[in-house]
Order: sequence, then structure tokens, then C-alpha cells
Amino acid sequence: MDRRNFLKISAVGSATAALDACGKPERQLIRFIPEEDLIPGVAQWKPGICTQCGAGCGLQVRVMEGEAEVTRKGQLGLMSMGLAKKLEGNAAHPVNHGKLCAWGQAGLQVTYNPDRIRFPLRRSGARGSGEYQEISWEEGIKELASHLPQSKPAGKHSAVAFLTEPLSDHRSVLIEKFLAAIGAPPAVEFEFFEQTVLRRANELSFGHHQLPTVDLANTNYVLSFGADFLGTWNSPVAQSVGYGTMRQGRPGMRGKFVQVEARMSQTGANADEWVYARPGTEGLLALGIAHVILKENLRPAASGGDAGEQIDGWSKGLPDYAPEAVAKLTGVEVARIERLARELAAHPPAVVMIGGASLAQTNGLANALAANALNGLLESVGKPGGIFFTPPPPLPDLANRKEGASVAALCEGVLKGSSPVETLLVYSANPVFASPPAWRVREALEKVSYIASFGSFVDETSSLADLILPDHSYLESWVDNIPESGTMQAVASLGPPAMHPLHHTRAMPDVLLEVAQQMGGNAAKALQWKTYQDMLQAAFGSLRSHPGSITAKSADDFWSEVQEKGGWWGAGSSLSVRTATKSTVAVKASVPRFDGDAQEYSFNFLPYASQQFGDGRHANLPWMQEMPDAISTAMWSAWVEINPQTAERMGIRQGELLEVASQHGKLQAPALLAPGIAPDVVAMPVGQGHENYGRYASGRGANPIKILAPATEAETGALAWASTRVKITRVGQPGKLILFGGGVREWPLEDRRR
Amino acid sequence: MGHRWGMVIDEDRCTGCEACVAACHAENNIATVGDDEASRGRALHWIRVERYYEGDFPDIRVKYRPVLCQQCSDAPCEPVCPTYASYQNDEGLNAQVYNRCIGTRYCANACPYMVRFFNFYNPVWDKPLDLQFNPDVSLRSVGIMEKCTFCIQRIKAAEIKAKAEKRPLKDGEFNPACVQSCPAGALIFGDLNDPDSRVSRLSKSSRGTTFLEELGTHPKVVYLKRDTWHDEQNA
Amino acid sequence: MNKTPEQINKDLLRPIYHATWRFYATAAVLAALVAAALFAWVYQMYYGLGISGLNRPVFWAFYITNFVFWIGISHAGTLISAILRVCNAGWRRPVTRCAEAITVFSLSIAGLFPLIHLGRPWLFFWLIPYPSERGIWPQFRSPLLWDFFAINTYLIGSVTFLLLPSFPDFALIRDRASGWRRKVYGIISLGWRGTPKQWHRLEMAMRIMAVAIIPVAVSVHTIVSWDFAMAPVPGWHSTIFGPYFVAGAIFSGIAALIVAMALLRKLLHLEEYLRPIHFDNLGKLLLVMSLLWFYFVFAERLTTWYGNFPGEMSVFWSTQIGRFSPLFWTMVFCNFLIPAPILAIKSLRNKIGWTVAASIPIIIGMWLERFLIIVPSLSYKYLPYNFGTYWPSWVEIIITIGTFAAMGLLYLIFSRIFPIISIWELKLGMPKKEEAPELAPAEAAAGQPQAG
Amino acid sequence: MKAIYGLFPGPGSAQRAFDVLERAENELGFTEGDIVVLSGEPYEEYGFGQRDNVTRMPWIAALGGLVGGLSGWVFVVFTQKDYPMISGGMQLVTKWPNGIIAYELTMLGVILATLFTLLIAARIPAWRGHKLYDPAVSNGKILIGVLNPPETAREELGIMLRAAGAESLKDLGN
Repeated sequence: MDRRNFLKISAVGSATAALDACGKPERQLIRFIPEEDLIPGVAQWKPGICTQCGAGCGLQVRVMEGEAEVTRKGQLGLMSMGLAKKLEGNAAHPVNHGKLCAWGQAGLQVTYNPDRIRFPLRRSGARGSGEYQEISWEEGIKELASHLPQSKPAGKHSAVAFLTEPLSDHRSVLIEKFLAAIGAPPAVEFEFFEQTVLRRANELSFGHHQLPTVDLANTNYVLSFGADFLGTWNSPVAQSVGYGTMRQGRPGMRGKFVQVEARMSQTGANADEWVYARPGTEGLLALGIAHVILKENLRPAASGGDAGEQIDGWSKGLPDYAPEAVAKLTGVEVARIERLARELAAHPPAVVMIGGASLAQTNGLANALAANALNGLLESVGKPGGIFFTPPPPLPDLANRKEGASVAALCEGVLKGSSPVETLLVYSANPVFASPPAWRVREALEKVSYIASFGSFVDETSSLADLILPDHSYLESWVDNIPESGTMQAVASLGPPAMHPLHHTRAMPDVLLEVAQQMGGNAAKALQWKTYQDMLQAAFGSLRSHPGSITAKSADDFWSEVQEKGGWWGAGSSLSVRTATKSTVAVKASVPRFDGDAQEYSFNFLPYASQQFGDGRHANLPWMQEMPDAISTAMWSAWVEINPQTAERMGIRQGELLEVASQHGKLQAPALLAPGIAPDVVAMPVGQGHENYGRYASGRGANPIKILAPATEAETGALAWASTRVKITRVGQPGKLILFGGGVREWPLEDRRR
Repeated sequence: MGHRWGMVIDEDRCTGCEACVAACHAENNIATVGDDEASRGRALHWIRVERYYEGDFPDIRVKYRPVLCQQCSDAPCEPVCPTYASYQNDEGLNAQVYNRCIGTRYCANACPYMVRFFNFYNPVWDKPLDLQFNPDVSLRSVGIMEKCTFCIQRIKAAEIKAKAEKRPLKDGEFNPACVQSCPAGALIFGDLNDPDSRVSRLSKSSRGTTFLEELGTHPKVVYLKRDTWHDEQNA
Repeated sequence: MNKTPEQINKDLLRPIYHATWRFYATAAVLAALVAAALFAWVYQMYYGLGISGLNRPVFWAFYITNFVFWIGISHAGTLISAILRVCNAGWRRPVTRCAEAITVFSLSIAGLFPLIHLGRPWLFFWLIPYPSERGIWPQFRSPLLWDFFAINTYLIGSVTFLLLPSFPDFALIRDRASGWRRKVYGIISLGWRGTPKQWHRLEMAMRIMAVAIIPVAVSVHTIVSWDFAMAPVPGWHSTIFGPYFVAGAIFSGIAALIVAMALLRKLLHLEEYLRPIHFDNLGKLLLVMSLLWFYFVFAERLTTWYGNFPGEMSVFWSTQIGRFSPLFWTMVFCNFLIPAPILAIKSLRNKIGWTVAASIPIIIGMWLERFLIIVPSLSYKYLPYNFGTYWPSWVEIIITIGTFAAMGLLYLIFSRIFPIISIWELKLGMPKKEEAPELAPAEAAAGQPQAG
Repeated sequence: MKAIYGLFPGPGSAQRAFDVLERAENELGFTEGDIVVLSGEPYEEYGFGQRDNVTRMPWIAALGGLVGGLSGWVFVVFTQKDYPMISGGMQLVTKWPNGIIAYELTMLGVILATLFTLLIAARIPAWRGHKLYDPAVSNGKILIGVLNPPETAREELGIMLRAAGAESLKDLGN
């Protein structure tokens, strides 16, 4: 058989494979440009959605004809198909306005990653041994179905649990319905840098259980408490776009940006004024500033509104937070507190942000509420240049979803035996890697009798699975997304597959639907859609009746247009802020508690979301590994940031291996002398230190999460990941610190003389 | 009048997010060399974000400066090349002809901006990462220099398209990968010969300067100095 | 020294006829080293320059250092012997040939390095201007092209300069030799007979060559210095570089010559021919060059320091107090503080041991100088963000050693083929033994006055 | 080849023999061209060493330089025009750098011209043909003799050379 024929055959095979994976032929016309329409060397652009982080930016995928080695029906063939070549932002998308961050750019290497799981796997060796054997999808689906109960056994709790990353789309709806049908508890959502505290605070202050949208483009003064809003926090691209306008986009007007933090972040590095405050005292500082504003009658207390009401002594002018007192606790001098207060008041619209380490403290919620109150006081809530809450699109299914338990609780239940789990389904969450040792997640999962994973990669968690049903990459499957923040419009993004699946994988939602069909009973009844695509079509169809970006005569036209545009966005922008559900107790800002005695463990330990790897999920992308971190310029490394003076005192040299020990564990990483970090603080990026995450990430660097205390935020129970104290000792050998940049001063000699 | 492609880089907008770096890798088939090679100082980044500290803790701030080929009009890298691998094309681009290069690395020494990179080994891509290759950009082999091209493949594509449609190129009709991705809009690209283009207007800004001006390389990249906040109230 | 022509022939031709086991042993060792270097080079060509220690920003290091160093050594011979010929210094006679040999060999070795350091050495011929199917010419604005022309001119000139005065000596050997040697030397002596016409043309040619070769030698090292000076790199872009390099070249050249002569003297038992006076005279030259070198280094550094241009200062400090300062101060010791006093004191200078003791550090020091010109400037070039450093890899080290071995090996072989001292010139320089007494005064008058 | 010649220990005696031969050439019937002088080193300060010492070598060398330089310049300018490429903002034909190439080729011209003039003038290489020669020459002896002497003059020549102080006398060709 000559190559041409082989190509033909395998191409046909592939086409059919693509069809039965993705629904009815007639819809292909819109979704795929059929291969015969792809002219070699001529690019086609297709809309998509970036799922590299939660922000939900819109994509334009550059697709060109190419020849790929693909497996179809168990046969390896050279198939001429459309391949994604480049990702750009979708210019029409209200969140990212055609821009895209580094993670988004690197999304291609998720699809083309050599370590992707290419077909369903059944565990053949011992758990975690990583020995798997290939099985057919039919087997896999039958096996999974056989491990799921028809319905909730009367009386005792269900032994099924679903562990997933936080989802804000119809996949979550699908999962929820599925679990409900078989009587299982709602899905357990896990992500290390969780936003529980801020959502809760916004619910209390403004009545929105939601992350804020900051209208940076129109603001004159930004005060950010540790929010890495230009790097990894909330909706970075949207915020960067606004930031650019704030800085130089408005003729004759340039906003000021003040960042308060203990370790200079990539965002803080841009600040016009960088303020060091002791970790966890941000709330105190906020109220100190509020105190000055009230004392000098720059704003009436009333303007604080609900947000203000909740702060103890608000109406009395916050007597406990006089600058002198605050200065002692925060380490910010009185004069500066007063100046900041006056500047804030003098330059409306001014906006306050809080995020990152400020919330990951035992007093995180209080800090957040204090910042919210200050925002209220500055009359910057729901006003141009202030903070907003992105209105949800009118999609009933997505409203009022049930919250699941926390991973900590799940594991505790399993380990105690109080609520054992027989079958655990895992979807792109990696708690084994990203949880403090005290949670004993690995032990817990080892006690679970059957684990099925939908992961595209073998990672620390899915390597414990008995069955792996690999998901498509987000360029190969139907994706939808409802951005929680980053825009003032209601947005429902839709991303049809940009290319045929490269490997013998299937989209998780379609698998769930098939499983449901196999099981029959409630599940089959609850999930009557044939494919996830049908589900989306139905859901998005309901948007047609609402005023928005798309007006179409027929439902089909609407559906195809949504696909072409990459989503639907509602008309106008809502400035509404609901009335808050007042908390009963009056909140007091205070200093946080830290784990570890301040004498023995003399450093505050600040893990932070890595610009390269986020919470570690991008560590398997070579582009991200080799992209120099902006502040440290490090590549392929993990490091401990330490203040140069401190290092000098301790005789620590750049790149020297250090041992960082907390009460809960220790790790080794090379020292990085960072001029922008407080003398009594050491910081470390999260993301490296994977044991088992493909060839690029495995066995590289250290994982700071593994020495964190299980301390939690007092009110919400969220992990207070910034509340650990550590001690530093020199190992006495060089570490592996790979820097792209040399000197840190532009004029080394002048600086030396200084 | 022909085009003279230039860029304006606003240091006051740049946030150090490195989106440009990743975008450049994706667009130009730039290899990742791996940790060992990177530790030997052989990483390839046609565009980089230089980070310089000013002052000391706690009164410290940072200046980010994205640096890519400055496309000098009087480029020191060009006359030193014995084989014309590096020369000035008719649109003012400082072009590098890969298959003429014999790897003397003289141009890299002559370049004051350190934006030229050498392939010390034959680059490797683990399959199927190679499926991502941009077919418009040639791969580089061992022993030759490579550098930023202002995404010449995009320039040519746009010019051909405009020609086919019998119309002049519109300002901002296309952009190099770094410019297109830059979230804060710190990078602006355009035709310096077109007086109305955004890039030529911005390049006349009072904050405008060129990099290492004293060397007389006459770059086509203009940097807008980082601005400072002045308090209108007290001013 | 009073020796009959026969004795001179005997002494100076001995090495050509007889070789000791020591000769073969040394040759074998050197050959092995050269082979190792060749292997390393092939290895590098196969895998790419990655196996060297080169990196960004230090794109040039050991190879170019060696290139400049050997070019410098090459100024030992032809230039010096040319100068001595032009000013007709009698003591030059025993020195010239072994000097010129140094030039030829070190120049050929130096010529290799631009190829060794290429990223794609198999395309080196793209440097040669010939009407190629690629329809493109090399770029004559590039100093590398100037190198190509200058070095080739100098090489051709030096080879000629070495060969011309050798024909009579070949003829001499031809007349004494038997068997294959007779044949071979018969050929390479080009059938030299020694008619007055031949002698006259030969001497005339040598005079012209001597005048022509001096500016060539100067231009060669000037152009090598321009490889650096033409690039706007701090520490490179300097007008002083031309003379600075030439002086340094002659400096290292003489040192190398002294060492070579000392070795030959010992190994070939030429004590009566290479006498302390020769070392003493070269020693004086060396002293002058050492002072000159110091003057150049001082002038260059001082202007940099006063200029206080940030880009240059970071390079400057890196060599004075920074990472490269140990090397820098070693260099100053080797090139000035050690040799200058030794050479200044006559009672030391006219002892061969001492001149050699002064020369060896100079060779090391001059190698360091070239390294210190190249690497610090690249490591600290303008933008601190891109500062870097450099460590040589085993490949570079072996290749470097290999070239020294190659030099030795070529020289050994040379000493087996050529009379290491130009015999006829030596004889020419010697007092003629008195004629038979029956010489008539008139004829004496007819002969002698013209001699003046 | 017939010849008669004597080997002389030093320039003095050689000079004497040379003068004698020169004086005798007419009456004995041979020309000055038949007189052969061979020596192991140049004796420029003696008459016999100054035979035909007029040469245009320096002029030829200079000419060679001129040719080399010009051709170099022309060639470089040609290449720059033949494949016009702008680099470093320099003009197409860059005079100063081209001057360097022209200079090097000038010197090369001088060197080669000198070399070839020498080879031609000195009649080398001359491997072929039997020329009068005696290995004693390279031992410091000076050979003075006459090629193809008239039969009649043989003894007389022999006596003359001996008288002049020839250490040994050789008579080839009978």
C-alpha cells in the first residue's frame, strides 16, 4: 500500500473517529473547516476559550494544514489535518480585548505536549507505580459505570466523590446533575490559590459572592494590598489592559499605583510607590487610612455603606485605628499613612484592591472586609474607576449552584472512616501536589478503593488512579466559560473545537454522558443530552431571547453565530451592587497568628503564585519552564528569595543551597538575593517540585506547599497559606539556580558608590 | 515612499508579564534549550524583559525594559559579517539570512544590545511539539545566528494581501507577535515613514529616547521613559 | 669564532643526517598531542560549538585568543630578521632562519583558528572571494576579510623570505648527500650553482623582500587588532589598538624566538654559533618592547579611566579589582615586573639562562593579555542584565595545547630538513683567512678597497 | 661539454685568475661569455663577483605592486557593485576598507614580482641540462674556468690558472 492510499484510508478513519467523538456531521461545517478546504500555507482563524487559568479569555486560534502522526482505531497513520499553530486573543471578547498572557500563549504546548495521555489506561501495577495498560474506550466506560451506584443507597451517605478544579461553565452543571442523579454529594472543588475568602468578603460587604472587576482604565489612584493583579491574580489580562490605559492611555492624566506587600511581586515592581507592611496587617493599614479620611472629614462615614457598617467602630470614626497605633503594628510610618489617606481622598476615582497573601492569613477575611470598607468610603463601588461585579449571563442552570465540601474535609472523612469513599472521580485537580502535608491527601486517596481520573497528564494525583480516561485538550473539545470577573458585561463564551483530536482521547463531559447512558436509571434520565455539544446548544439557545451581542433570525443562525463570535455578551453594563447580607459580628482588624515560634522560626514564609507555573499546573510546558521569571529572571528553577542584607549577615551567597524548615517539613532550594523582600521574610514560588508530572516538570526544584502549616482563615476555613514561619540554614553546597539575567542594577558602578 | 518599520516601547505601560516572550517563541519556532544549556547561558529569547532595581529596601522600585532587536539604521552587526548574512533590507529591517551565516558570531559581539542568539547545538523538539511549527518561519540549524525579525513573515503576508486587494496597508492592520499579545499595550508597531501612524506620533513623545543613543546606531525602536506621578493637587 | 667551512658544514648539517632516539620520542609525544587536538576539533564539528565553553555573551574566547597569540608569535621571525637585514646587523646571521621558521609555522597555526571557531566550519570557503554559484561575494567591509588577505599575504611573503636564502644551503647538502637525500635536495635546491648573477639577484631579492615584508607584518597585526577595534564594544573600540597589538606581537615574538634559540642551542649543540651575544642583543630588544608594552597598557587604561564611560568602566573594573583582576595582575607581573629588571641588568641579560627565564613568563603573559582583551569586554558589555562569564571546556583546552605541540613538532621536522642556521650567510659573515703570501700589493689594492 | 677550470682557495687568487682570463680571451680565442665563475658565497666586493650585476628587479617589483594594488581595488569595487547590499548604513562602495584590501594586494604584488624576477633572472629552477659544476664550490672553493676552450689554448689556460693559484685544475671532455 503506497503512502497516498494509506493517507486516504487513515484520513477517512480519522474523520469518522472525529465524528463519533463530536456529534453530527452537518454541524461539522461550522465547527471544523473540513480538511479539503484548508489550503496549505493559508491560515484559518477560529474562536476558542483559554482555560489556562480561571479568567476565561477569548481566543483566536490560528489553524493551518499540516501532517500529524495520529492513532485512529488503534492504527497509527500520517493524517493531513488542521493544526493549531498560534493562539491570539479574541479582539471582540469583553475580557481580554484581543490580548493574551504568557500562559495563554503556551496553551499550544498543552495540546502538543509529548507527555499527554494518548488513550484510556487501566492500572496494571501497584498504585502509584505508574504501570498502566492501554484499553479501549468501551472497556473504560463500562468499567467506570460498574463502579458507580445506580442511586444513593437509602440511609447511609454515598460512597462516590467527584474532585475537580473550580469550574464556571456547563461542565459543572453536567457534573452536578450527574452526581445528584446517583445521589452523590456535590463535587469537591480544589485549587491551591483559592478565592473563598475574597468571595465571602464581597458577599458580606456588597452582596456578591464573586471576585471583583476593577475598572482600572478610568481610575486615578490604585491602592493594592498584595494583589498580583498584573500577573496571576483574578483576571490578569483584563486588568493589564486597564492598567495600560490608566498609566498612559488618557491624555494628560496618569493614575498613581501604590502596592502594599512584604515581598515585591511582579505587579508591585510597577508601583509608583511600593509600601512594605508586615504580612497580614493590611487590614489594619486600610482601617488606619480610613481613620484619617474620617478624622479629616474627607469623606462621610455614611459613604462606607454596608461595607463600612460591618467594621467595628466605623460610625464612631474607627477610634482604635489611629495612625500611631496602626504604624506600630504595620511598620508603615504615620506620615505615610496620612499622606496615602489624603491622596486617596484627593484623587477620585480611587480604588482599593486586596488579594494574594493578604487574604491567606488567619485574619484574611477581616483584611478583605477592611479593604472593602475603604473602597466603600472612597465611593468607588459600582462607579466608573471603581470596582464592579460582572453580571451573570441569563443561564438558569449556572445560577445558585451548590457548594461541595473541601478537600481537607474529604480526606479527614476518609482517614477517620467517618465518611469513606469507594469511588473517586478526579478531573484536573491535583491536591496531592498542592496541599499541606498535614492534610495527608495521598494517604486518604490510597484508602479510596477505586479512583478514576479524566486527566490529560499523569500527575501526582492521577498517578494514583486505577482508571484514566484522558480528556481532549481545550483546543480539541467544546469549551464554554462564564467569566466571573474582568468585564462589566454579562459574558458567556463558547469555544468550538479548533482541531481534530490528536490522540485517542474523549471529552470528559461526553464520557460522563455515555457513562450515564450505560448506567441507565436516574443518571440516564437526568442527562438526556447525546453530547456536551447538544447541552451547550440548548443552554446557549436560551440566550437568544435576551438583548446581547448577537441577534439572529433562527435558532440555528444564532447557534452558528455564537460559535463564530466565540460567545455571547449581554448588552450594556450593570453598575448594580446588591445590598449586602450583613454579618452579625462587627469585624475587628487585627494582627494574624503565625505557625511557629518567632524566635526559632525567624522568617515569615511567603509562597506565591509563580509567573511561570501558576499553582504548578503549567510546569510541564517547556515554554514556561524556559521563560525567565520577570523578577528573578530564573528559568527551569525553584528558589528562595531572601533580602541581600539578611543574606550578607548569614553569609549566604547567590545560588547557594538553603534548607528551609517549618514545623511541618523542610525543603532545599537555592538562594536568590532579592532586593525587594523584607529582611525577616523569605518567599518561594509555587509550581516546581513535581514528583510526577511529565519529563519537563518531574524532579525539578522544590515544592513550598509541602512545608506549609494547615492553618486556616478563622471565619471561612480557607487555607491560610501565608501564615507559616520557617528557619533558614545553609546546606553548604551550590544549588541549581539558572538565571537569564546578570546584573540587577542598570548602573552597577554608580550604585556601588551610592 | 516605501515602509520603514519601527516600534515604540512604553516603559510606563510594561508590566513585566512576559507575554511577549512566550508569544515570540510561539510565532518564530524558537527552540527551548533545556536546563543544562540554559545554565550555560545559551537560552534563546529574541525578546526579553530586562529588570533593573532602583534604590534599596524598603524604598525600592523596579524598571522593566523589554529589549528586542533595535533594527538599527546604522547597525554595527552588519558590516562585520563577512558573508552578508546580516544586512539592511529595503524596508529598514536589520535582516539575518540564516543560510548565508557561517557562524563567526562577530555580529553578536558587535551588537551592543545583546539581541543576537547563536545555535550552539541543533535544536530538538520532542514529538509532537513540532506540530506547532509556524510554517511561515524557517527553522535554524546548528552553528548559525538568529534574531528578532519584527515578524517579517507577518509583514510580508500583510503587504502581499494589501497588494492583492490593491490598497495601501492600514496602520495597525497587522502586528508582530509580541505587540499583538502585549496586554498593557506597551509595545506599538508601525511605519515610521507614515507621519500619521501611531508609532511615528508616539516616537516624537517628550519621553521618547533611543537605547544606548551615544553609540550612534540609530535604532528604529523608540523607548518612552517610565513616567512619574505628579500630584495635580499639590502642583 | 674561527671555523673552516668544512667544520661549519659538519656542525650545522649534523642534525640533518643523524637523529637521536630523543628526537623520535619527542616527536611522537608531540604528534600524539596534535592528534588529540585534531580529534577534539572533529568532535566539535560533529556536535557543534556547544561542546565548547562559549556562551552568550562570551561568543569569542580561547580560539580567538589563540588566534591573536599565534599571530603575535609570528612577528618573531620575518619582521625581526627583516629589520636586522635592512640595518645589516652582522649578529643577525645565525638568528634569521630559525626566526623566519617560527613565523611560517605560527602563522599557519594561527590561520587555523578562524576556521576552528566557526559555527559551520565546512562553509569556511564562503570567505574566499571567487565567482560562486551563490552569486554573492564576501563582504569586504568585514575585518575578517581584511584578515584573510593580510594573513595570506604575510604567509606567502614569509615562506618566500624563508626559502630564498635556503637554496644555496640545499645545494650544499645536495653536494654532500648521497642516495635519496641527494635526489630530494637536488630538486629543492632548484639546481643552484652559485654564479655571480645568481648570488647578486638573490641578495637583491632579499633586500627588496626585507623592505616589503616589514609594512606587511605591521599591517597584519594592525588588522588583527581591528577585528576588535571595529566593533563598538567597550575595551575594544580604541584607536590605540593597532600599535598596541603590533608592539605586543613583536614583544611576544622575540620572547618566543629566545626560547626557541635556547632550545636549539642545547638540542643541536650549536653553542659556538648561537652565542650569549645573540641572546644579549635580543634581550635588549626584549627590554625595549617590555617597556613599550607597559607604556601601551598604561596609556590604554588611563584614557579609559578618565573617559569614565559607564560601559567601559564596568569592563575596566572587572580587570582591575573584579573577577578578572587575578589574571590581569598576573599578566603585569609576567610581562613587566619579572622580565624588565632581569633584562635591564647586563650581568643577567648576557646569561642565556636568565634571558630565557625572562622570556617564558612573557609568553604566558602575552597569552593572558589576549584573553583579557577579549573575554572581559564581552562579559561586561553595556547592559548589566546580560553580564555573563566564561569557563573553557576540555575541547578548547586540548586544542590550545595541541597547537603548542604542533608548533614544536613542525619545528622539529624543520630542523631535520633545513640547516637551522643559514650556512652561506654565516660564512659570509666570517673573516676571510689571509691569502697566500705571494699576493701582489697591486692586486691587493685592486681587491680590497672596493670591500669598504 | 668541454671545459677547463681551476678551484681557488680564496677570492684573491680567484680574482687574479679571472683578470688573467679576461686579458687572454682575445689572443686565445674565447669570449668573456665562456668564462665560468662559481662560488659558495657571494663575493660582491671582488671584480669577478660583480659580473652582470645590473638588474631592473626593483622597478619590476614596484610595477608588480602597482598592478596588485590596482587590480585589488578594481576587484573589490566590482564585487560591491555586482551584488549591491547596504550594511551598517555605509555607502555601497566603501573606500577606506577597500583601501586596506588594495594595500595588502599591493604588497603581495611586490613580493610575487620579486620572487618571479629572481627565478627567471637566476635561471632557476634548472634541473635539466649539464652545467659546469663542482661540489668543491659549496666547500668554500671558488671555481674559475672556461667553457669549450679552443684545443690550441688548453695547456696555456691550464698554466695560467695554476699561476693564478688554483689548488687543483680540472680538464673535462677528453
